[in-house]
Amino acid sequence: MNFSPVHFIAVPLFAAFLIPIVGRFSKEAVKLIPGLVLLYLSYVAISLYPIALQKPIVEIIAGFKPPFGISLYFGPLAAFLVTMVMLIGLVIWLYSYKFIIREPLEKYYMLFMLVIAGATGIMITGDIFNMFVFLEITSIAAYSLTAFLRDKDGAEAAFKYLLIGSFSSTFYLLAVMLIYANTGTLNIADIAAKMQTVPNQPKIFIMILFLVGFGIESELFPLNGWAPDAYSQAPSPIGGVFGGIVVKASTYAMMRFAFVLFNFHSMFELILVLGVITMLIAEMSAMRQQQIKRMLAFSSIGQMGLIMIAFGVGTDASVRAALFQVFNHAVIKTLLFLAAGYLVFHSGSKKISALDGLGHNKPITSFFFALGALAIIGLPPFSGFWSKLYILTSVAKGGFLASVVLILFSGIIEAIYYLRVVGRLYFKKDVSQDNVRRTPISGLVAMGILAVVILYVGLYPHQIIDLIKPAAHDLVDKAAYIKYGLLH
Amino acid sequence: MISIPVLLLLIFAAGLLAFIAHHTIPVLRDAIVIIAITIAGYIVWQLPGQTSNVNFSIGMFAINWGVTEYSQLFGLLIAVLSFFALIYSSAFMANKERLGYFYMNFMFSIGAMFGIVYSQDLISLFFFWEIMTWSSFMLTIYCCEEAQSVGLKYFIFSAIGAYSILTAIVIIYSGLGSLQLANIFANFGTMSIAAKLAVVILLITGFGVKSAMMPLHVWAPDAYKMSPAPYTAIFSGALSKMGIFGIGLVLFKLAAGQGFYPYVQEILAWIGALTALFSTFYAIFQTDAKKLLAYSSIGQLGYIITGLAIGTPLSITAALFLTIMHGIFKSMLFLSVGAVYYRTGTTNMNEVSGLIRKMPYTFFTALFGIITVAGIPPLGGFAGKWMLYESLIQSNHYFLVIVIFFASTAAFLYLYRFIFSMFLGQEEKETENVKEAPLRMIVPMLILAVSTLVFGVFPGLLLKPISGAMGYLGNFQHAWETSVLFNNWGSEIDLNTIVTSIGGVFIIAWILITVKGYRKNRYVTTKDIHTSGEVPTGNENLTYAIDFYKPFERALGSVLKPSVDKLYNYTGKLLEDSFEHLRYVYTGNGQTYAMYVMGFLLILFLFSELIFGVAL
Amino acid sequence: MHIQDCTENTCVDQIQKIFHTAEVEIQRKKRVKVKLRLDLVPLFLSYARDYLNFKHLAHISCVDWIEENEFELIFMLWSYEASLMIMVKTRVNREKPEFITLSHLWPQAETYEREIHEMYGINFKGNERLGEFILEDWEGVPPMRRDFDTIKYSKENFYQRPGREDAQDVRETISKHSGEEVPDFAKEFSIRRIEE
Amino acid sequence: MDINWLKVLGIIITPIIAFIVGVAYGGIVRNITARVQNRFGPPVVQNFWDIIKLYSKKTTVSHGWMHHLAPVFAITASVTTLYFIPVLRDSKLFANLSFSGDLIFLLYIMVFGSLGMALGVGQSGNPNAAIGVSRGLSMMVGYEIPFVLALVAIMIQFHTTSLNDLLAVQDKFTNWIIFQSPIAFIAAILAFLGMMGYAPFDVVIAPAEIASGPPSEFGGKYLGLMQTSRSIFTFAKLVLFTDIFLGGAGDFGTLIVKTFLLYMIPVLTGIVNPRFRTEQAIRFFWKWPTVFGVIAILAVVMKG
Amino acid sequence: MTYDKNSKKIVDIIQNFARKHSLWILAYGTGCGAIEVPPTMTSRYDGERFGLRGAATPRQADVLLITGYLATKTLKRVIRTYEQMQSPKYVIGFGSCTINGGMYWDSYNTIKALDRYLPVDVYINGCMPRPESVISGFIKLQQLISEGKANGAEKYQKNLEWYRENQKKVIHNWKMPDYNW
Repeated sequence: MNFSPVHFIAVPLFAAFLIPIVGRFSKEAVKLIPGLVLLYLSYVAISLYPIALQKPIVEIIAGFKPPFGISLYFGPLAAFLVTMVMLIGLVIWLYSYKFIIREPLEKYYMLFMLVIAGATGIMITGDIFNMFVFLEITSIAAYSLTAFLRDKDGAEAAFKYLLIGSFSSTFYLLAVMLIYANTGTLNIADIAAKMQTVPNQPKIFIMILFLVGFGIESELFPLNGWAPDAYSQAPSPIGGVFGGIVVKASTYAMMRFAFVLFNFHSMFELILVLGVITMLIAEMSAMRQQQIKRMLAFSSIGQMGLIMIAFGVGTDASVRAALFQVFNHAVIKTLLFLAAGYLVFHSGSKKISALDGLGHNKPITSFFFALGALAIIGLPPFSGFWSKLYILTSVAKGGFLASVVLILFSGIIEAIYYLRVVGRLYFKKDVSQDNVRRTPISGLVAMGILAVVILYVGLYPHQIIDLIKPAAHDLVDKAAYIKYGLLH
Repeated sequence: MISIPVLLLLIFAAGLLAFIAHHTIPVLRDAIVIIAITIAGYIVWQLPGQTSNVNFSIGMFAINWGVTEYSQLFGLLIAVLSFFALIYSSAFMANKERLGYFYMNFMFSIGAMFGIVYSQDLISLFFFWEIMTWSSFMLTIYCCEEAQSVGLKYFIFSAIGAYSILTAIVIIYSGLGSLQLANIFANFGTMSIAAKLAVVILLITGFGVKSAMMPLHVWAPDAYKMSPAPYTAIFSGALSKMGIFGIGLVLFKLAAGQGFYPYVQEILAWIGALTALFSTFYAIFQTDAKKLLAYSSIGQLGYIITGLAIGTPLSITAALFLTIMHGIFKSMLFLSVGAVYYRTGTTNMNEVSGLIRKMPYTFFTALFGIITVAGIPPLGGFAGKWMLYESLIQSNHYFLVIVIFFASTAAFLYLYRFIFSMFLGQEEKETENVKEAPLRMIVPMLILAVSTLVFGVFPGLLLKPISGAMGYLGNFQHAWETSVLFNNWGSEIDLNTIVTSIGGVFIIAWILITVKGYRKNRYVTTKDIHTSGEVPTGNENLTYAIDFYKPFERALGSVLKPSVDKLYNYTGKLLEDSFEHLRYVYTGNGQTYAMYVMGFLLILFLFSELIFGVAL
Repeated sequence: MHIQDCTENTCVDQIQKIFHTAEVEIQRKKRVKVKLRLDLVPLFLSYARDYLNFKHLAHISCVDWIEENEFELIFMLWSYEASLMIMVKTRVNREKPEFITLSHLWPQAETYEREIHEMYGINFKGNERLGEFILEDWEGVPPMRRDFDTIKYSKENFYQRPGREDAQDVRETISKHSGEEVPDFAKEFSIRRIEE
Repeated sequence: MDINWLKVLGIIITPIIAFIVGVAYGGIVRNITARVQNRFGPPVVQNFWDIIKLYSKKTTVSHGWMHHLAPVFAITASVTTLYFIPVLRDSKLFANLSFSGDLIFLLYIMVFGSLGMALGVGQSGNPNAAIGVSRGLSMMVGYEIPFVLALVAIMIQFHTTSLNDLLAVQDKFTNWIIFQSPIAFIAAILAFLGMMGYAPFDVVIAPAEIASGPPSEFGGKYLGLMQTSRSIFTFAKLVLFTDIFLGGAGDFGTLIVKTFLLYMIPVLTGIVNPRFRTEQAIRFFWKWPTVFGVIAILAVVMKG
Repeated sequence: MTYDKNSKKIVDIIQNFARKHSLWILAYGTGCGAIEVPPTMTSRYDGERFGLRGAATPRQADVLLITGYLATKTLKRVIRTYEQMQSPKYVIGFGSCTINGGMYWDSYNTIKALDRYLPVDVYINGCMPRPESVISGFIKLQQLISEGKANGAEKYQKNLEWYRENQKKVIHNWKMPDYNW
């Protein structure tokens, strides 16, 4: 069978379109369709992966060859990220299957499909304007998902998200306009080739716009004001969607542009500094949070800071480490959000103090949360350990010893607040009265898959490293990107 | 071929199996762990016969496991102590809950310790180090709700330690590009002086946390107190030795021969001595037996660190000898406290007294334990102490030897208090029905107790592997015979003669005092004492246990007032409060956030020349 | 209203001004005697302590007036400033001897009260430590009451070594030996003894 | 295996001699005390009668096996200490086991008895006894410091830890260590005051407050054995000090003279002094004696 | 003159000689006699010449010195103390109060004849006896010991029932451990 990267965009878009219609007839079908779609796409991703590893697949839409038409670029990096997105998506769908019981179901799944479509679109598109479209799709779907619970807080959070997000879109669009004005093309590879000729001043201008635009989405301080609210007010699986998919997509975009279009030394340094600041402030803020999901949100921001540091070092090894951390963070944070979702559900409150003793009552869910916590702190034998180790070694090799110390310092803070929660789960008297409701099997299976991935990667990190190596190379190697992107 | 991977796999699998077994077939649980540790003991025993290392790579790091004589010494200690502790815990933990959790973490930490000692590269060492940290953390918080904050403190300090090690590792990696121990040891000198110093300091800090070196010790007393007794034995007996293991490697394999080595030695020796001194002082005024022993443990580790830091062959022999002995006697003591806890439900020394008649074997173990700790001949502690003093004096550390001796003498105080308050004194009404601990707890304790006597008479049994380990550390050699020890000035002590004469006189006196007037001895209760004619009633306890060393406390005056612990707590609180202020950067107001975005944009534009080198 | 340097007279005036029923009398220099109704005593004592500056409770004692079927309680207060002692006397019914404790005013009162309770059987309400004090395992009439016959008790309980019959009253024996004259009031006492 | 009969003989008679001398010293001390207090005092052999009487008590009260063993510990420590001290210099008979141990060993074996005693005392359950032990152990920490300082000073000065070597160094009158390092001797002799337990450092057994402290539950043969051990131990300590500082003794006459003179220092101090409280005693030891000890070490180090 | 029939005579003589010359006193300081003991022991009269010496606890003591009247409450403690002593042990009664009650003949809480309750080996009369007579009392006791007649402890043990009966008559609330030599 002949698959094409187009499926990644087309199928979920189509599904999103289909879901409201099917919803008229059958609620079960609405629940099933996203699963089928994601399964299919996972299959596609896995079967395309070996091909992409050999040579990036460039798919041309509507018959115009690049740089004139819209093209999709499915290289090793895209393959890696898309596979990851599909995995996360699948797990979240499985989890949502029983978790999301509030109407309108079809809207939830429609928006979910849109996020998947948008995020994968960002990751595989080769066209800068096309990326804007996908960015908008993702963002708008994300706004709506934030407000899905339709309560006051959700609406407020969604509004904030919308407000800040619109800045992002505006700046991005501005940057696209400037690029087009300066280079006359919208194909990324083509731009990359022509960017040499652009004078420094507009180049910097564009770069700043990009940085701010994507910085907002990838939660860089001080652009990440939207994140804590959005994470904590959206339904729990959506927290996973944000942390594992949306943010990762814009991080990808930012990094792609940084490496392919600009490649300024000073830009990487700026990213590194911003990453350090983001990480520190987020971890410190997480320390005394009262709500578990808000705490996770800050932790998520902190992790993004860590990833940014690794990207900011800009060496091959550090990019590898960053991608590893991207993967680990997506998996672990999703697991944490999913587990937290049921913990909040069972305790009936978003407060951390309400979680006392839940470990006795809901042992498996709590266990998954604890596992996720240990993994994200970076303890062996979980996956988080290796990526943190890689980041540290690569950062140190890059010569940023101060950053190493700061990363470790924030690691200690992280350990403290996670262990406090875990301690509450297991070592306090059980206060909850919830003995009837159980975590459904689908939720447990979803978390179980992630836990197994964490453990597996923790014990056999080299397998994932083998995948990351070409992906990192794909990101760093500008010449190859131009070569393949322009179909030379 | 049975070798290290099998060993590790066996232990970790046993941990998992025990966890599963606890939830399915609880009967198998104890059997699994004990069988596993027995087999592991055998594997460890025959490991030196295998010369080839295990090599493979994870990701971009090459992993290398192998046996050295140095690691074999620690490996055997771990195996033996774990074996006894697990047998003990099969009785001690019998009716506790969450045993799957307990045994899993127990086995994991044992496995991690094996991993540490057999690692020949820093990555796997750190990997196992972290596993050891969290599994021991899990057991620290196992008991109860109060253990929460204790566990957190332990974890924070462990994290600080682990991250110092990690920092050192990345510095080494960035400097040498290899993390194989052999490579590092060979090429360490080629790094820059600053990097070398940083690595040594960071590694010593990291390892020092686990070996409770002052001022990084504050986690230890509470953590030891909170963990269940069989694990406390391992915690203090074996786990803290991992720090010693690391410090030994750092000192003799990395720092030795560098320009700053003498300074490091001197500072570390003094840190060790002061650790010993102050922890002894703190131990004297504890009311909880486990905390007392914990401080004692810190002090003993201080001696060991001093011994290592001095770095003469005799002092290293002393340090390694004490390492093994400390593993044995501190496990014994913690196990005997555990036995008391098992029967009476408390470790508070003011609450129990007069257990000697109820629990004679436990008392016997504790007695041997304290005599060994005190370093009184003829038991094993003496040989170690003797070598330590001799080496200190003969390497011109006169004031160090005074400090160490001071600590060692003051140790009698807490040791006596420990055994007096729990086992001696008047019998309590509440402990009337207390029985001796079950056989499975007694036997390991007694075997360990007898072993102290054996090693006291024949220290050569231990000195053989130790001299092998010293050969690995740097070709140190010191002459010894099976029961004769020599110092550098030509003096010797003949332990065989010493023990014979002590034993002979003791037995003759014993026979004399027992045979004469045998029939006229009247055994009376502890209530029948001279109290100016007053008769104590049954529920009155006259044992003098509270504020036992008040005069000594008064004599010390304000020496003990300043507390590192308080300083840490204060710093921690200060930091957390400042974080609290910081988190209001996130005001929750959309307009503020928008302003942040615009402000950030503006800054980038305005200062673009500064940041990017191009003015806009 | 502190009286810093009150003399006997000003003190008497002061007391009489406030306690009209009190019989106040200057016994001798530095010594004032106050007779009071039982229910006024606590009030008076706290007044004396707080306003007249009699800070020190020197003693509490008791007299058995068996003929009047009453116990007399005597409180001795001392003022350091005035170096003056007040003796407060009051009567308690012998059938149901009860008074309230003064230990809230002076903690040392507790001890005196315990003793009086043990020796006379007066119950001080509010004193929690009443109970066995000096005597051990005492049963029966409190020994300091005049209706308790100590000779009889001694004879019944303690072995009397023979050979002391002649010397039960030392004075009499001495007078017999030396021909000393015994006064009448003393004779009366000793005769009563011998008759018994 | 051939048995060194000379050694066996030494091992048998040394404690006996020590016992006789020690007990006699005890009697003499009581006499001297009486003289100082303007009394006649008991006969010199009084302490023998006391010990015989204690042994001939018809009953003993034991609080348990640790209580039973306590005097055994004590006598083991004192006799063993004696064995490892060369009683006479260059005497094969009285060298005993002194070649198998050294000063550091002696420091530790001397504690053995105290610890054993303390354990037995503990089992009696008498609070007075426990208070005594608490005081005794605290005091021990006090006086061990100057003592060890002095010993370390001597050890580093003569590069040996063996008593026999120290004896060999002091081959003539002017080479006595008391003359070679007098400051160390001062420190050691001040510590010696505490060791002997005479006033002002007799708070441990303070009979008027804590009913003789540690031995308050011991009577009869237990007390007798303890007195025996105390006598032997006193002698052992005196010989030790003589060996270290006063050049040992070649014959018993010299030994008696030297030890007796040495013994008079704590005794005469004790007769005319009141009692220190525990913390005062500890502070005393940590003040001047320690300073002297440190000076002694510094002097040695300076000298090279 | 022997009271341990199994032992040999010569040993007995030595033992009695030692016992005689080593009398450790437990001075139970009741009544006014307590003040007579210090002069006996100190420079003026120097009791130590005779081997007298203070003992701190009953476990170590040989002689129990009752120095005056005994209230019933005190008697209980004295009996307890006596029973804690280890035989051979001796009791010396001091002053007329212990003999016949003395000036406390009509007291409601003072016993009048000590030997009804404890086996007294030697009485020293006087109110109070001066140190000279105290010393003469001790010399008498030494005589008795060397003759083997100071066997109060044996008497007590043999006639324990009679003593107990008397003791219980004055001490109503008898809550004491059994006699254990």
